[in-house]
Amino acid sequence: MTNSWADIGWTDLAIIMGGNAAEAHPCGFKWVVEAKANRGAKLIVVDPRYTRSASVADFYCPIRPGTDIAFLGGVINYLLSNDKIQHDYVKNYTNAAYLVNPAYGFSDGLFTGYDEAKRDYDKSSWDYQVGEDGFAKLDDTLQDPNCVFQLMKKHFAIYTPEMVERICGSPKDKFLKVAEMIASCSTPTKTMTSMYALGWTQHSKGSQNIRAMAMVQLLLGNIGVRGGGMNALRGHSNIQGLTDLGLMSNLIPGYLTLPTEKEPDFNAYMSSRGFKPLRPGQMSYWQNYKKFFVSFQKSMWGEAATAENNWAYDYLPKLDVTYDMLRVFDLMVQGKMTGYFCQGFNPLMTLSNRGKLTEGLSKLKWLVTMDPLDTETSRFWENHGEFNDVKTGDIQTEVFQLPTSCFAEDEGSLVNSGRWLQWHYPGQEPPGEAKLDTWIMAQIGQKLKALYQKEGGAFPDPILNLTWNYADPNNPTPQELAKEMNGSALADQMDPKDATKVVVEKGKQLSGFAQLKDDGSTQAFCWIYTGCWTEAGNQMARRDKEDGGTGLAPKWAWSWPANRRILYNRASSDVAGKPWDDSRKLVYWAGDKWAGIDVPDYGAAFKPEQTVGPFIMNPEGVARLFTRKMMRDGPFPTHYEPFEAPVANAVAPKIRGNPAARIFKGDFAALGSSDKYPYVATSYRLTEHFHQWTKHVWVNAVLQPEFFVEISEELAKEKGITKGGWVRVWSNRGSVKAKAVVTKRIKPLMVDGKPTHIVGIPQHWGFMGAAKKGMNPNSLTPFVGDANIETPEYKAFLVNIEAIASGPVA
Amino acid sequence: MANQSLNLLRRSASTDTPPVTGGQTIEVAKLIDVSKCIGCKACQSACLEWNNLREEVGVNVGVYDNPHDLTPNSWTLMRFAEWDNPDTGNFEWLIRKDGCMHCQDPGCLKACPAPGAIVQYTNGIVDFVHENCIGCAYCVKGCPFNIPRISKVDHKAYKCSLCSDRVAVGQGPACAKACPTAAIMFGTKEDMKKQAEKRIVDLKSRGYANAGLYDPAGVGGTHVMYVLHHNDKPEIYAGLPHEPKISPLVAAWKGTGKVLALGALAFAALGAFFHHTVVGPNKVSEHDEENAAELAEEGKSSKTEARPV
Amino acid sequence: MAIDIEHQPPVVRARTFVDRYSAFARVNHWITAITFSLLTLSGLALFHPSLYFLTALFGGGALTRAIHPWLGVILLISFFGMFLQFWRMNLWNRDDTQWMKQIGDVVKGDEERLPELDKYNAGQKGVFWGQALMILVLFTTGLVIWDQYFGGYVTIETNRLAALIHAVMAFFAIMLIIVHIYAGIWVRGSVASMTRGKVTGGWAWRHHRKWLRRTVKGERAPGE
Amino acid sequence: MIGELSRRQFLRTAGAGVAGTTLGAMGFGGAEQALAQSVRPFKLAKTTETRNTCPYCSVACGILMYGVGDGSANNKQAIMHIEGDPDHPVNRGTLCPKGAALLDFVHSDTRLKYPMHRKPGSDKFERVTWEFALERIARLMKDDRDKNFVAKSKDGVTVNRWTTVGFLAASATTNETATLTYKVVRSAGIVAFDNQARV
Repeated sequence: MTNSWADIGWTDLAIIMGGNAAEAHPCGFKWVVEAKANRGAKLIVVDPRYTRSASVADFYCPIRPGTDIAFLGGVINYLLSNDKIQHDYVKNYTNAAYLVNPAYGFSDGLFTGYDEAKRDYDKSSWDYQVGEDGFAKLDDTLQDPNCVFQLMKKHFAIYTPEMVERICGSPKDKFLKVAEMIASCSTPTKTMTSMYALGWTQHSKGSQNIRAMAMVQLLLGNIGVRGGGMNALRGHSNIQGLTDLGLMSNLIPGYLTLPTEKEPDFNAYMSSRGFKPLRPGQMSYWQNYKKFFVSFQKSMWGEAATAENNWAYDYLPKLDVTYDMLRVFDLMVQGKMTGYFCQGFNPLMTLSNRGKLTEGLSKLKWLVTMDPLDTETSRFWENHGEFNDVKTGDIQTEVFQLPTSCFAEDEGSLVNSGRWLQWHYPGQEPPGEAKLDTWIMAQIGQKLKALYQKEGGAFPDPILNLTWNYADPNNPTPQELAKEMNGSALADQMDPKDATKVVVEKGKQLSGFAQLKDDGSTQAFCWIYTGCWTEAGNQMARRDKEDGGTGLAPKWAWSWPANRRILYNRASSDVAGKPWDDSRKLVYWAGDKWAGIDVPDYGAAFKPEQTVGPFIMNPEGVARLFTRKMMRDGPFPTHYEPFEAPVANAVAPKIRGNPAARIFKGDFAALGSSDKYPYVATSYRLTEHFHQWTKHVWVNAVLQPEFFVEISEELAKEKGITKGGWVRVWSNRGSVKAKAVVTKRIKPLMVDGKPTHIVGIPQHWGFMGAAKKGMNPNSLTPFVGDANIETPEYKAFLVNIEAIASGPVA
Repeated sequence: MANQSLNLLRRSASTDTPPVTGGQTIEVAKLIDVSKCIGCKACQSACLEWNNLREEVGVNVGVYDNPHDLTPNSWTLMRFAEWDNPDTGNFEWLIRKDGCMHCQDPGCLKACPAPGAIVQYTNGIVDFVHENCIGCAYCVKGCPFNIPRISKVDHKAYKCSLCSDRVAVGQGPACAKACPTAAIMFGTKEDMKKQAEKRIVDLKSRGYANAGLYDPAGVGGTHVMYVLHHNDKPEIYAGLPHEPKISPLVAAWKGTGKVLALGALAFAALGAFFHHTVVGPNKVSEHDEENAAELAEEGKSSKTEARPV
Repeated sequence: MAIDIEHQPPVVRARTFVDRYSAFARVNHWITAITFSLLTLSGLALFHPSLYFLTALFGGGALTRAIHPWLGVILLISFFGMFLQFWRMNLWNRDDTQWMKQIGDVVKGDEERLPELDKYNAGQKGVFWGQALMILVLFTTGLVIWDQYFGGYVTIETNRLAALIHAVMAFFAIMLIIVHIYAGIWVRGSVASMTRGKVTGGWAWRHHRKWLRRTVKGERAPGE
Repeated sequence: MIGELSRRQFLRTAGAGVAGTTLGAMGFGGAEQALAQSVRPFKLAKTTETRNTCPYCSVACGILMYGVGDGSANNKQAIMHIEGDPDHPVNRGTLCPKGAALLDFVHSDTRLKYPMHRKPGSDKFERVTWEFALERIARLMKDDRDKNFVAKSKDGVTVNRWTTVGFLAASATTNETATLTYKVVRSAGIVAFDNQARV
């Protein structure tokens, strides 16, 4: 989220598209209801199903799964062709005026530089025209045919309301009503907030779905303002934290990245990271990359990381490819993986194409699960009839099931969607012999280290030299670890203005990432968290909720970065530093300094006349409508059909799926076509359940006991399916049996002139827990990931359906 | 453990009239704003947890309503109604939290034969006192909203208590506390009515011309009220009764007829007594006996003897 | 129930006795009577709060609620036994109409002016048929409101109707039984028919002369 | 742990039987008053209150966990009720159907209590000691790392990666757990490292 939960209460228009906030985040959604009740705000829901969010919406518009870019392209086209944009914002705070390399082009659904064999682009033309001074060229009149603004107009012109209706199945009048409501927020004093979640990410072009809306928000001037923003409603309680902390194949904490093997040494590594400003005087905050990186390396390896060994650069693994989950399971199937750890994760029930997952896990030599609950993954080898039809005796995987504590038993911090780090306390001890996750990880680390100390072996240095300064090496405390995340001074830190004055003494906690150094005199595990546990104590445990009703709660817990509650908040005021909307002041120029209710996302010393852009992380200082080379599948979003679609791509008929999305060979072969699988399926969560967890909870099992699929009355009639009867739903990859919920909430859509039926498949059930045993849409979903971040395409695929007499046999 | 209590307004099957207590009493109410409700069932969950209830894990029967009805263990339930609005052509998903309405004139209390099994506190809450309940299910018959359920385990009646144990210590009901969207609010009835007014203005501004407060006068008003977008048609909300009142059958059954009936029975017994007093016993005379004997003799000569039947 | 024991003066002549009820019929009657009484007590306990104290006789409210319907089952079976034995003798005839017309004489005990009667008079027949009908209705409506086993089979509105009818019927049934009991007390010698099974010839002569004549002749009416 | 006297602590006191004057405002006086009905005792009276965060979605609602036991040495604490934290600026005391049922997550029948081990081809889990499980896991890791560690790429670049063992991190563990996990996993050179962000 660029903003925070309670800030949604300050919006004028909430649009829920690519998510179902009422259902998935009820207590966050409350702020939409508050905005409606207290500000007269409106709510729009665009979704294939009439959801619980839609039940309280002012306007609902249906859409076919996987066609969001066409819809949003239509909105962009509407805004541009009706001149419903916030001009000052667009001109000054986005790259609309930037001139793009004339070699850049787009035709037949492809951008310049496509290589079909590699399914990838040569992105060299996707960039600005750069002058001899090294700065990007601009046309402030926005008239140059190569300026971003004009390219954008051209790119989105195809998405007329008629085209939107043809692709999305959204009736033209409804689409136009949505576009008109959105357009009403193009004035500086009206703000729209976008709330989305997996409904946008779980597509082969998920990242571009989000970009499309981000562009809408930039055109409306809604980023960096109260009641606005792009609000990704993260799924799990600390998935934000785990991502911040870099627990992914290619990340280092704080959104630094691992080196690739194309960067053999530290200089090569740094050459593509410390971004120089692309316009004069811009902040380009990533220029500080080295400070964050060196502080991280010092945090990891302490004394062993020296200037001489490039801060232990070689201790870090270098990637040839990204080892995301999809690739790892593909490698398992190929027999290339030996062992796998699943910590609080149940991939058998959550990753795509369950058949492939079972095959992969069966080929492992060993599997370790760590969970408070008895997961299906840990029992993937156990036969449960039709619910898990495996040949147990043939599976040679050795499995360890380690019992862990749950939230109620551990202490520490979680990062919510609004980037707040909140500290919590244990209320009881773990049951039986269950242990804290920290204890388990410490054991594994220490035992492995002991083996290397004793026996030597392959490159033991990073293991042996890993800092481990915990009072009890077998049981690091959350307090110790939190302080480590924050970072401390390894030498006295002097005031840059007065070399005799010590700002931070050696060994003391740092108070902000501005104190980080690239000379090895500071350490910080995660630079964006620096400030969370300072010499003033644990900032994450703060509990002063007073904020004068602004919803920012600046003294409650601690928010990264630098306790800032709304990102890009400098953009809430115009170039002169005057708030766009006086009733929603956020950060503004008070004549001599930047003032306001939030920590300015800006250099304190900048004056308005310096025209430093508000998007300080970008070398341009402005937000990017045209993303240059940052995205693998194009600098503008463009409509691609899902890999399994009922119709050909209306704007580029030859292209199947997202041409730059990664799909493995065997998985391509496993795709189904609309002649055999005529119905569009989409998977989702229900409010009664949380993921695969609450099926273990008696109460939630009561509230939604049994696996079902949802279909329209029309499809039910066509297929002879009765309400509450059993159905079989199958794709080219698998089959599930479910109860049928026949509802008016799903209606067939007219897509390209023909009625298209939608089958909704919730995912919550499995063969363990208190709820009825049930199947899972991941038996059906394709093994294809988003082009940029490899999120599987759970939200749009093809199935067939039939009525059956009875349910599965356990 | 603390022992809290609430002042009584009335008590089932009881001839005692609680004293009019001095001081001010405030009527409380729960306001269920259907237009804010997202049907998340947090209220059901909170109710089960607060009241330590254990409902059975059921099955799916093709709808979202689970359990499928109120039960002795499920005192509240989201009811989902799918409705195509004929006026706008739009589909509407009407979700209503069902449960005890805490009527000012409670039909259950009226029907209850067990003294003190159903009580109404001065704050308006209608509560079942289980140690007094005899499980006759008369409350089920008395209720105009079909709320109470009789346990198959202990044969006692159960329903929402409006969390009287929480209210007694100054907290609101568990469902109201949990409700994420403030679709359930709790406070004084007066405040809730004011809150409803605000909501109705907002709903009317959004095109719901018939938005209104459901506080049915037929049962003297309720301490659980609804804000409905279509207050002219409460029945579309999964059968919320239009102008509910205690059934005339119940009124007849439990009305003053009872006293008259008892009087009549007493009168009949008394009448008999006076008849006896006036007319005296209907005795067999010696003459009758002789006549009978004669007849018997005649019979004996012709046949044998009088035989028993 | 009061039992009227009459001490006869020394007899001048040998007194005749007529058998009126067999042991089976008597036991059947008293089971019915006791059950009816218990039903009345438990029913009234739940009928009006002022009589709720009667639940104490049954071990409290919940037990009263539980026992009452089972008593109803016993009553139904028991009464059915009586019904099978007595129904033919209770068929209406011309004498009964005449008897009814002279109800004033009946109340005054002026029986000589009445037609000779067979085993039962119209009043007794009324009690018989009235109870037969009302017990049936009470049982049926009782089943409907017997929540423990039959809850939920019919609509609540039907339930309410059943409860109302049950109460009304019970009222009439109790009324009728008051008449019945009083008649038994008032007409001296009647109780003996149900305690010892015999009545004196005089009793039969006075109240059921036609029956006596038949009996003397050894004639038996159908069903007797 | 919880320094200030919170509103709920006050309530706890109120609940403990001293009928606070505020209670009168709701229309009920003391318990002794004639013709008052005693209601079920407020079950949270005298329980211990611990602040936590709901482990489900990223709204991260504040919760209050009520435990039996007063924290004294010989008294083992167990959570008996969970409710929303009214002070929390986002959820303001509310909870969704999942959060409201957290108690049954904590006490779920399918919570794991002992380390279990399934031998290759076996059809059952067998209980093992932590020592056995951890020693064996470390051994399996080391054996594979020594065997499959890639120190240099085909082009001779130092890559120091270990690709044959993967680690899926969670989505609800604390930052502190994540930090420790990152350190152990990354220092071993593991690159098949992912979390639950995508599903």
